Amino acid sequence: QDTLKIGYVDPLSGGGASIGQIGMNQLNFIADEINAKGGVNGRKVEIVGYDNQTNPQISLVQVQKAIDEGIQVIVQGNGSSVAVAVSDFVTKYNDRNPGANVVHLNYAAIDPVLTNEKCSYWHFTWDASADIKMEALTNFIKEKEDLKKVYLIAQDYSFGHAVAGAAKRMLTEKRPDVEIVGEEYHPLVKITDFSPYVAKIQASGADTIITGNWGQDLALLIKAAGQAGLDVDWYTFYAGGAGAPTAIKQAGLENRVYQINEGINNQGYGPAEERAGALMQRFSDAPIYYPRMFNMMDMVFKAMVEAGSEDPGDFVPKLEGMKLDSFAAGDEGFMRADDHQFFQPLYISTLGALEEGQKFDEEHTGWGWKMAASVPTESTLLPTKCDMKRP
Amino acid sequence: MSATAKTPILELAGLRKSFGRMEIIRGVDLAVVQGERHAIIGPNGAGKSTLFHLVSGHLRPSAGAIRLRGESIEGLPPQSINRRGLSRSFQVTNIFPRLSVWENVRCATLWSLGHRYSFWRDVERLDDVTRRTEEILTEIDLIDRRRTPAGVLTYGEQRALEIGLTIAGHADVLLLDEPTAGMSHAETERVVALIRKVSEKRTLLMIEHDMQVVFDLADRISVLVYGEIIACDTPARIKANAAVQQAYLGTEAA
Amino acid sequence: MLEIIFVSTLNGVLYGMLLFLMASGLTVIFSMMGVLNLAHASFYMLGAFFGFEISRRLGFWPALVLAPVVVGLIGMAVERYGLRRVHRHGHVAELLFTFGLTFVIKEVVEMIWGKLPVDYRVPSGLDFAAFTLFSGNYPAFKLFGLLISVGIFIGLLMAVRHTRVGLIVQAALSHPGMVGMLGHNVDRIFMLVFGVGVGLAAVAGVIAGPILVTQSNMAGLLGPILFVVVVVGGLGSLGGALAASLLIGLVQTFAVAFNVSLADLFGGTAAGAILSVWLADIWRVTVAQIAPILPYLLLVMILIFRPRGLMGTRDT
Amino acid sequence: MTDARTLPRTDAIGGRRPGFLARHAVWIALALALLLLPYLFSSRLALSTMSMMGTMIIFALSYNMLLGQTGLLSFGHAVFFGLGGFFTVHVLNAAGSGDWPIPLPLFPVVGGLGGLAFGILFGWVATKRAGTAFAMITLGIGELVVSSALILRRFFGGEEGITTDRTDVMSFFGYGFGPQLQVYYLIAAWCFLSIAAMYAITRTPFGRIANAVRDNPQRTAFIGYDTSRVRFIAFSLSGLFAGIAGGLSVVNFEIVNAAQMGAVESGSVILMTYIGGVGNFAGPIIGAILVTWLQLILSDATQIWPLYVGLLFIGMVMFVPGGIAGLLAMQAPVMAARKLHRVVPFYLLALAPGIVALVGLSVLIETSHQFSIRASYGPQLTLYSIPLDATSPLPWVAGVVLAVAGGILFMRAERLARDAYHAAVAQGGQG
Amino acid sequence: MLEVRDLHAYYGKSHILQGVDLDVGENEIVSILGRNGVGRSTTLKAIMGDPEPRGEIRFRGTPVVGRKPHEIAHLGIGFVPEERAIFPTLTVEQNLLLGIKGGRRGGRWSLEETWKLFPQLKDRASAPGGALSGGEQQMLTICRTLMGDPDLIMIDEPTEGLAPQMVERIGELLQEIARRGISILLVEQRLVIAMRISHRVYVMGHGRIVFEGTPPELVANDAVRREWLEV
Ligand SMILES: Nc1ncnc2c1ncn2[C@@H]1O[C@H](COP(=O)(O)OP(=O)(O)OP(=O)(O)O)[C@@H](O)[C@H]1O
Ligand SMILES: Nc1ncnc2c1ncn2[C@@H]1O[C@H](COP(=O)(O)OP(=O)(O)OP(=O)(O)O)[C@@H](O)[C@H]1O
Ligand SMILES: CC(C)C[C@H](N)C(=O)O
Ligand SMILES: [Mg+2]
Ligand SMILES: [Mg+2]
Repeated sequence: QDTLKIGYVDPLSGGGASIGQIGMNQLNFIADEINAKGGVNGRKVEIVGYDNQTNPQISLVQVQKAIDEGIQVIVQGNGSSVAVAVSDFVTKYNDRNPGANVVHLNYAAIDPVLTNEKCSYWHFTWDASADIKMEALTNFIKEKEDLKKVYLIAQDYSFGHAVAGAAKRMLTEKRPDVEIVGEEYHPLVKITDFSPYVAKIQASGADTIITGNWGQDLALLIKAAGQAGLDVDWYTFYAGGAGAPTAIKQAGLENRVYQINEGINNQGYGPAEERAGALMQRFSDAPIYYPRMFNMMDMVFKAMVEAGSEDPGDFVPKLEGMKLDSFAAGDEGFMRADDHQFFQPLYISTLGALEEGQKFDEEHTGWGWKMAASVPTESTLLPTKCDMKRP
Repeated sequence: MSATAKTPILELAGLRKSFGRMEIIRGVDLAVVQGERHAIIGPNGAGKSTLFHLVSGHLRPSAGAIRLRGESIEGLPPQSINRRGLSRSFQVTNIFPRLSVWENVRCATLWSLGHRYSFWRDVERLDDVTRRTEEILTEIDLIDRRRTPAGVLTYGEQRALEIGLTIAGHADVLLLDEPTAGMSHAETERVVALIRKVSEKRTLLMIEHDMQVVFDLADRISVLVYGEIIACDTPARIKANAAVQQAYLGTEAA
Repeated sequence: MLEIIFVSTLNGVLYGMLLFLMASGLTVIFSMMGVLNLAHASFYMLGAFFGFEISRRLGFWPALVLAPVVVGLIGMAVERYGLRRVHRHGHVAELLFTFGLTFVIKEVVEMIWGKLPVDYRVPSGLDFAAFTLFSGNYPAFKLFGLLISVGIFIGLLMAVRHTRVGLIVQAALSHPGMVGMLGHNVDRIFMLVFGVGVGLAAVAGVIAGPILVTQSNMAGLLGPILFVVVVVGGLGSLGGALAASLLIGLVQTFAVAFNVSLADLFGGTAAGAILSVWLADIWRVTVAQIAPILPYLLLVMILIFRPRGLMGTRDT
Repeated sequence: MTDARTLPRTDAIGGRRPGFLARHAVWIALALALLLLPYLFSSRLALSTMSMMGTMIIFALSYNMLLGQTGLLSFGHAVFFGLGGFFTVHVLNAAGSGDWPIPLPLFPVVGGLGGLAFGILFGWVATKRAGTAFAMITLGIGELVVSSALILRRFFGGEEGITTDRTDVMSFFGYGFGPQLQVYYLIAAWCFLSIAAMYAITRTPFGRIANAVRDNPQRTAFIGYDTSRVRFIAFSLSGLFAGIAGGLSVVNFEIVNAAQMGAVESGSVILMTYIGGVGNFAGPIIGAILVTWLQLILSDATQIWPLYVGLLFIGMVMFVPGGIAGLLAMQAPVMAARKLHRVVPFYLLALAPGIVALVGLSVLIETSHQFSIRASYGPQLTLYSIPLDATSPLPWVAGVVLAVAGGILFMRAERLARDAYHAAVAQGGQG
Repeated sequence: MLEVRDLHAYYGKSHILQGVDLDVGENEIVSILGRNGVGRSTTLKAIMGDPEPRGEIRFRGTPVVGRKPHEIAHLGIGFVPEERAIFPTLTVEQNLLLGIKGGRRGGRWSLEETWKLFPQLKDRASAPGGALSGGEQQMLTICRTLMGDPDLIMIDEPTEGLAPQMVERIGELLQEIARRGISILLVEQRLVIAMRISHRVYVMGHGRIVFEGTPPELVANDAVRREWLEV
């Protein structure tokens, strides 16, 4: 019997490769897990990588190639710019080729348009959208009395604007007293020296930075801040990898960098630790960067089994509304049928020296993520503007 | 000679050129008469090639006037001067090495036949161009080599092509810079014959060190020394001129 | 305001000198051999990784010496067995060769060190703030980098002025065969020049590695800007490269410091109302946002209005 | 009046110009090939691949107008490709929503006009200079446009670019251009037209003068031409065709983003043109087909495809500087002398060990890759459908042996082939 | 001093030199005459190693074939090419300094002496070589090679493009060079000069030596002159 092929369309070369590769590793690990249990509906799962070089147009070529090779399930995550293009392409493709039924599984692109204006029946996302994350983050910040001046710095593309915009909106609503002393957009993965930006932040007198930066744009920013001795708290989405933990440690920012995501390694939840441990044994230099990928694949496989078919045309309806005990701590999340957004508990954590009993450090720094707050699924629910066209 | 032939076709007046602090051309006045063959001789470094560069638009004069048929042309770019009917050859061979001999000559005929930058006409179908190219190639005796890339011609052939390029464009004033340099006697003779032929009905201004060639061809000779014309006269009188002898000819011609 | 000016100037100079450190080798190769070494930034990356690896084993100071030597030797091998052969096919060929080299070097680096950034740190001896200005720290290590740049500038200047190598290489650009017939071993000199050039890039790598990230994509970010420096400065002019580095460092740093946009300048006026519609796209773009394009703007302007570059002696 | 017709005409390279029939035979064959290809390769993958190739052929040929014909090395040619795309996409969107009566096949014209307009604008700046200065200006313009594009997000759509739906516009004789096959034919038609037009341009007075400028700009001025004007026209025209290619790319992918104007894209068109061969009109066509194909399959075949691309670059410039077309053109005298049977056996003799050496090299590369980056996936790898173990000495030894032995044999055979070639040419010359 | 036996050379596939034999003795001035394109320049270049020579060449007994041009130069052979190969971006003085091999000074020739020989060059000492007039370039290229202090100097068409009185000077210069114990292998178009200063002459035709003898012998040999020199 032939294998069930899943196409992974993400950067495997170029600037985005460092995070694309981590996703590839995790996906393969998950496939091996399920194959050890006999596969899905008796079919072995095979992950096929397609390098999109973080370029929307190349992504389309790669998706087309994947489809031509008989693949119906496309996993993609890195970059909202790519996700919008892929989702659009897949939707159009299904329209034009009746019975084609290709589905786009998104594990990281969180520009809110994907689940609002541009939502699609053939697109599902497991990462909380920028709005959801910012909502939770600002609820957390709201309580911080000593926070007075906030600086927003963001990558100059749709996702960065979404993050900064949401932060501005929500902060003015929740903490009218807080002053936003700066709002900075810098080009995506092009800056080598962030010192001028840091100097500007310094001059603004900010005590807090909120940023959605990822990859080297975060690592370099933190590094420059550390060198200049910038004394602020950081609220981030993506401080979990790609050199950021290393930079945080080098800058000595113990417990000053917060991260919001759907789970960390040191949550003390047995099943997760077991799987994380196994994964990190195999891929020693990369932590679990995408806990949601486990949620995603667990649900997809479940839907396939329930539908008794691996054709998205059959299993997509099963995904809608599906509930799952999420990977990181076993609390329940669900896939909202209205916009195909997965809602799950979110966690706010900080990076610092490992404490007793904490197993996982990050990037061999000896520091690890520690829980600062958790946000239950119910309080992450945001309304959607999605008007979903169903076939 | 008709009456119009006496009118100067090319006139230089008070022409000067300096490079940095060094003045190379120090006030040259010269009138080249329509239809004559005029030679410029002078010691090495006197400024002969520089003078050609000025006239042909390769360099801009520092001062002075250059008039072609009464219109002043100083400071114009080379192509504009060429379009007014003045064409030159170079002391160091200057051809299109990767193009075939045929293509070299054809390119040189295009502008004068009015084809300019046209990118909508098939060049092979331009019969006037084909005819003219063939004519020139026959004239410079390279018709059998027309498919050879110009870069692999022998030195002598390249010099002939150099002349071909100069005459292809229907210019009626020709400037030739040492056309026979580096040629053996036999070849020199051939080139002299060629020059004699192509300069009929045209005006020729020529730099040459080979005195035999100069005395053979020239109607008049100007002697340029240190950027100044010290004499301008018929060959016979130049030969006899003591100053010229001292400054240039030395013993060979004496 | 004063603070911004002071701090920006300082940051600009520091960044500019870092640029110069990287561009100096490129200037040497570009001006002497006429080779547009697109792989220059890759050698800079190699320098950073070798610097990391050697300082992990032997310490930073040996790395500062050894890494450039190793990279220089690699460069010489590349010249000897690759570039030399390509040289006679002209500049486009050379360029494509070095372009291909960037891929190879990157992939090899990834094979050895992976795609994730490595933990290359400022040596502990230099890991302190040299001084503090307006609440910002100035790390000693950056000042050390500055010192090295100045040293290299002076050293190179002396070398070019007082050695025949420069002459020979320049001569060989026009008539390589003749230089050989005059008794100079052009091949060996070219090899040396290339080795020294990329060795200088490696010095920059060893120093910039801890300041920026040491990662397999660090080369791609710097490549184009180095060309801008070399061209704006004027081909072959070390002084020009220095001036251009500083200029670009300062321009970029100062641009970042300003948040002025058209909206701020004309907003509220009658003309502003119209402009904001017509220029909707750039209406709210701040000077800070266009900082990264300024070097290229500078490059185009310079080439149009002063083709020799700031201090060049000949046309590019 | 006999001369113009009877005289054997010459080409720029000095070869004999093919006769009237032969010349048209090439075009008929090309048209037929374009028509029939989808029957030969009918998979969806093949169709989309061929559509891409068609686009890239136009793009590469337009680049060769600069590099090969006029001797201008541009580092920013993708700017026109991308701008052509952006203009097309905007007009397409406007036409789609406004029900303009323009059918899809006409939209590449919009791209062409956009490319031409900016070709004129940037050409006016860049072509004042030649040589390295020109190259650097184009580099600067390229970077400038790309970085500005990310700021001017209304027109360029930021990182994500602008998308469209080609089926929204007026249908064309009942064709809606949903299916890839229809798109293929649209691209093929434009490809044919563009190739023909660009070929025709090489044979015009302008085309020949462009060659002259490439060879010796100084002398060109002295035969009456303004060299910067020639460069300017070449630049604008190549912008036009690059824009058409960009428009076709939009029709094909329904998306365009700033990255398409970037250095990578500009580099890739240089690669196509050079690998194909700049000295020959057909070179860029071959290069575009080959490189597009490689770009598509390489990233599937191996994860470290950039390494192979790099080695390809290096290998080509070191060993085949004339490009593939150059290599083929070298066979023309042999063919003319009917001595092909003398040389082909030697070529095959050289090819065999050459392939062995390449296989050995790839075994080494893939094994080290498995050993290093993919270590966490275990030492097992499958190459050429043979399972190997990166930790055992076997693949390493085999790789080294194949590469070295193949390499040495190849060099021997290559020398033989070279001698055979020279012998054949020399005999041909005498015979 | 220089022995050449059965020298062959190719440009690509064309066989230019087809077995050239010639000798130059110590302190001798030897000329190669012949028509345009027979391969005289190629002979000199092949001795310098480019194009790659086949056959036997010995300089003071040392085999030359197979060496690189710079090694051959270090053996003591100097070469002045027909196309002059002035380094256009370097100044006149720098051009001259580059003639000195490996920084070794103190040969028979020095800058001062060059300036004395050609005062015109001294005036232009700091001008770029590319700006020199044709004749000035010719002087420069000869002096540049002399700066390398060769024992044998091979000069290709030294009087090309020179004004008549300059031609005289070059003739004197060559004799002066010979007086200092340097042998000369000369390729010259102007028979008058070559015949006057040479000890021996070779006539070349189609890649081979077709005549060898003293100038008077050549003058006497009408057949050779008519067939190979076209005078
Ligand atoms: N661009 C320049 N810069 C500086 N000096 C120059 C330049 N061009 C020419 N010269 C100088 O001007 C003088 C005249 O040069 P020109 O080439 O006109 O001489 P010429 O009379 O043609 O001599 P020849 O007969 O040797 O060719 C020379 O001394 C030369 O060095
Ligand atoms: N680089 C080259 N490539 C191909 N053929 C060449 C090359 N150089 C010279 N030749 C050919 O070799 C032959 C001999 O040339 P060479 O320069 O030795 O002649 P020569 O006797 O010095 O004549 P001249 O008086 O023209 O200098 C000529 O037919 C010439 O066309
Ligand atoms: C991989 C992620 C960091 C991508 C980012 N969240 C985006 O939406 O663009
Ligand atoms: Mg002259
Ligand atoms: Mg010669």
